[in-house]
Amino acid sequence: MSLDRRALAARIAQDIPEGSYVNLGIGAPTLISDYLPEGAEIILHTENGMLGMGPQPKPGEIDPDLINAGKIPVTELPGAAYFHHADSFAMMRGGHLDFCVLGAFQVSQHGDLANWSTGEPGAIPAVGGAMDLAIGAKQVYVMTDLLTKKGESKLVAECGYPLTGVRCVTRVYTDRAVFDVTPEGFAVIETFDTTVDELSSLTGLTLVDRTSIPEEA
Amino acid sequence: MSLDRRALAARIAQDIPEGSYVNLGIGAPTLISDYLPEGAEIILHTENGMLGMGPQPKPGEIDPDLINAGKIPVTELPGAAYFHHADSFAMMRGGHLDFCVLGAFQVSQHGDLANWSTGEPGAIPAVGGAMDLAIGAKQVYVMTDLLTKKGESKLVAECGYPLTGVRCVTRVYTDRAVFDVTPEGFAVIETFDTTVDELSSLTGLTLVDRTSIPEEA
Amino acid sequence: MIDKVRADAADAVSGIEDGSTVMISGFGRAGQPVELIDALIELGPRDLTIVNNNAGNGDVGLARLLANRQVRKIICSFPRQVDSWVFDGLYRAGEIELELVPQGNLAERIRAAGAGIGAFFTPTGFGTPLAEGKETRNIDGTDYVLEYPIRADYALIGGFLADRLGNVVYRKTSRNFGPIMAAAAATSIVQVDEVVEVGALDPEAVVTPGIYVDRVVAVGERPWLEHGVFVGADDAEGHRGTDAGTVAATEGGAA
Amino acid sequence: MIDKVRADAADAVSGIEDGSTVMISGFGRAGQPVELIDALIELGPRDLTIVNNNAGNGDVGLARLLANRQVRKIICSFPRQVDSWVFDGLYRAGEIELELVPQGNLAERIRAAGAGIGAFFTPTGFGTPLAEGKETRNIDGTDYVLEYPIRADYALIGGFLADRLGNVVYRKTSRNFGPIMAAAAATSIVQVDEVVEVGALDPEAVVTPGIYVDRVVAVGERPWLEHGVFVGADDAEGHRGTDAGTVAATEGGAA
Repeated sequence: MSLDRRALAARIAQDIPEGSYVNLGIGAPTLISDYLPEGAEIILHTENGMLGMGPQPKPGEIDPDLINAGKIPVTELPGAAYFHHADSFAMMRGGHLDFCVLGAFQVSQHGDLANWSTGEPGAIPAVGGAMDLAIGAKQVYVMTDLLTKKGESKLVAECGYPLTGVRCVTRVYTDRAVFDVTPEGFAVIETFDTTVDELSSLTGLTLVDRTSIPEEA
Repeated sequence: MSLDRRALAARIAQDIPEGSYVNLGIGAPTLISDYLPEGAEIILHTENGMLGMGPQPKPGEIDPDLINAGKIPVTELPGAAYFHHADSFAMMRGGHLDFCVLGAFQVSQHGDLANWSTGEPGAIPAVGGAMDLAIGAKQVYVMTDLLTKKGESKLVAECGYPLTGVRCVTRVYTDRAVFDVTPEGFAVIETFDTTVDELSSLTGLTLVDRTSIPEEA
Repeated sequence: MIDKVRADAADAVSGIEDGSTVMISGFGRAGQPVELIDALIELGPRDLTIVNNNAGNGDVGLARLLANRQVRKIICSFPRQVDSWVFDGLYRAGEIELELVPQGNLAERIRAAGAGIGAFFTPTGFGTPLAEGKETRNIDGTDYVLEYPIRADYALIGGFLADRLGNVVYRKTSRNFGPIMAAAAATSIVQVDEVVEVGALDPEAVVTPGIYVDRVVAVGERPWLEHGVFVGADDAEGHRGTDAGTVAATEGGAA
Repeated sequence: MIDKVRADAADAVSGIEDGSTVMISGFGRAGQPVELIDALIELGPRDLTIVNNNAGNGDVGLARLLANRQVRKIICSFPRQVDSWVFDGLYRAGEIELELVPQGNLAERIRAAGAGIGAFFTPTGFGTPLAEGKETRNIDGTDYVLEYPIRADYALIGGFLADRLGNVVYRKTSRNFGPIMAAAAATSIVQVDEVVEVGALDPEAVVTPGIYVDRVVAVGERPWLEHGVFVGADDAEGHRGTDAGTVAATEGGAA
C-alpha cells in the first residue's frame, strides 16, 4: 500500500536526527513537524527570519508579527533567535542547515529540481525562496507523490519544466518508494508495497536497487 | 602663525554640523572630539563596531569590552548601538558616514591618499582599516601638517608612497591652510598667517586661490 | 538636537516624487508599513518602481497602490498569490513591469546596495531561467551567477519601537526586509508603534542604527499588543474578538 | 537534548589538528578568547593558518602561539603594533607567512564564507598595492576589486553569555569578528563568562544563533563584571586595584 501524505511525512521525520537544523519549506513538508520524535530537540528554520519555530498558536494567541514562510501564524520556542532576511538567506546559502524538505514538479536523475513553474505561457511567474531552499542545505530532500495526477512520473531523466536548482536534490521521498540521487542515477532504498521493477516501469528509468543494503548509521 | 595640533582639531570641529555621523580614525584626528560644540549631537562611529561612542572613562571605570579603533577605552552614550565587524565596515563602504578625518603621509592633487606605508624595504606592512576609511564617508577629510619633519610638502602632484585610496580625499586641513580637492587641483580656501603664493612655494604646486570666496552654507 | 520624528505618516512620506524607486518592507502582514503605504497612496506619486517581497494582497496596501496606477515596475520574489488579483490583472494587461528575483538574491542585492558591494557571485538561480543572460562563473567547483545591488530612493519600513535618533527595533519575524532596506535607500522612513526616549533601547539589541534612518513616525500600537506586551489576536491580520470575521471577509483574509 | 557545552577549554579545542585554518575573534583585548588560545597552545597543533585582525601583542595569547612556532601563516589587517615583537621577529626571519588584508575586506571575506557568496566586488583597496594582481572592474563608474571568501576549519570566539543550544550574545565592542567567524568556520568554538538556561537569552537580541556554534565553554566571569553587572577596571586589560601595576608590567600593558 502506498503511503498517504501524513504517513510519508512521518516516514521522513524518522530520518531527521536530534540536533538537526531543518527547513520544511511550505505546503506538504510542513506536516513533517507533527511527526518529529516527542522531546527530541530539532530546530526549525523559517526563511523569513527565525530559528526555533514552534507549532501554530492556540486561538486568540495569534501574533501577526510571528509567521512562517507560508505566512501562517506560528509560535516561538525557548532558545529561538530572530534575524533579518539577508542573514536568514545567508544562513541557507552558506550551507548551515542540515536538512531542507521541498515539494517538486519534477526531479531529474542528476538531482536537478523543478518545483516553481510549469512554464505555461501566460502564467504569472513566482519563485519566492524556492531557488534558495534548493541549494540551501547539506541534505536537500524532496517529498512528493511519485506520479502526477495524470499518471506521469515526477522522477525523470531530464526535467522538462524550468529548473529551480541544478544537481541539488540528495533524496526523494515518494508515496511509493524512497530514492537516493547517486552518480549512477536514482537508487531505490526503500519501497512501500511495490517492487523496483514496477518502479522502473512507472518511471521509465533504469533504477539502482539498494533496498537490501542496510542504511549506514 | 600656523596652527598647532589642538587648534587645528578645533578648526576642523567647526565644520562638522550637528546630526553628522563621523569617524575620527586613530591618532591626531581623535582630538577633534574634544572640540565639537558643547551640546550639539554629533554621533561618533568607531569601526570596531559602535555608533554613539563617548569620551574616555574615568579611572576605575574602564571597560575592556568597550574600546575604540585605537584600542583606547571609551564610553557609551545614550542612543548608542553595537554591531559586528562586517556590519560596521558595510556601514563605511556603503557611504553612510558623513565625515571621516584621517592622517596622511601624502595627498595628491587628484585626492589620492597615502597614509599606511612609506614603502620602506624591510618594513612590516600594516593597513588596518585605513583603506576602508579612505573610501568610507561622504566627505573624507585629512588632518596633517603641511610639511614633513624634513620640510617636504605632504601635498604633492602624485603620491610617491603606496596608496591608501584613489581620488578619495575631499579636503585637507593643515597647520598652514585648508585645501579643497577640486578638478583643477588643490584650492586654498583658508590660510593661517600665510599667503597662497607662499603655499605654492612650499608645496611646489599650482594652487587655486579661493580664500576670498565665502564658503557655501 | 537630532530629531527625526515626523508628525504623521503624510509628513513622513512627503517629497516622494514621480519616478522614484521605493522599497517597502514586510513579509505577509509582518513588518508591512501599512500607514506609510496609505500615505504614499494619498500623496499620489506615479511611475514608481516598487521593491517588495510580494506584489500586494487583496485590495489594500500595496495592492491599492497598484490599483491606483502609481506603479510602473515591481521587483519582487513572489507576486502570484491566492489574493494577488490586482497585480495579476495589471500584469496580464501588460500594464506593469515585473523583475522576478529569487528571495535570497533579492535580500542579498538589497544588502549589497547598503554595504557598498559592487556585485557578487551567488549560487542561487544558477542554471535556471532567472539566470538567463547573466554572467556566470565557476569558483572552486561551484557555479555562481553575478548579481548587482538594488538601490532605492526611499524605503518605507515597518518597525516596532524607535527613538528620535532613528534607532529601530522590530518584533519577531516582522524584522524581515526592514534592516537591509533601511541601509539601501537614500531616504529611509520608519513607522513604529511608539517613539521612546533616547537610551530606552538596549544598544546591544538595536537592529537598525539611526545612521540608516531619516524619518520616524509613530502610528500607535497594533491591536495585538497592550503597552508593548503581547495580548494576542484571532487572525493573522491582527483582528480581535467579534470583529475578526467581518473585516477578514472584506479584506480577503490572510494569505 | 542538544548540549554543546564542553567541560573545559581543553575539551573545547580538542581535535584541532596540524595544518588547520583557525579564526580567532577579538579586536584588542575585546572579544579575545584568551582561555581557548591558551588551550590551543597546550594542545600543540603546528603548521596552523591563523585569521585574526592582528598578529599578537606582548608575549601572551596569539603572540605566545606564534612564539611556540605553531603558526605557518597569518591572515590579518594590522600585524605591526608597538608590542608585536614576536610576530616582527618571525616575519623578519622569514619564518611566518603574512597575507595582509584591509580590515573591511577581511570582515567581508569572512562574511562571504559564511553566507555562501563565491566572490564579491569591493571598492576598498582599488589602486593600492594590496590589490595588485587582483581582478578589477568598473561598475557604474566606481572601480572595484574582486575578493574571495576566507573559510576556516575552526573558529575560536570570545562571547559573553551562551546557552547549551549555542546561542551567543557579546558585550559591547567585543562583538567585533565573533559573529562572522562563527558562520565561516566548519567548527565554531565559543568561550563565554557563563552558560545560561535555554530561554534566558532574548530571541530578539541573540547575535550568533546556535546553528553557527558547535562547542561552548564557560570560563568564568571577567574581573570587570560582578554577576553580569559592570563594576569597572583600572586598565584596558581588565586589572583592578593594586594588582594593575604589577601585572601590566609583566604582560606588556595595553596596546
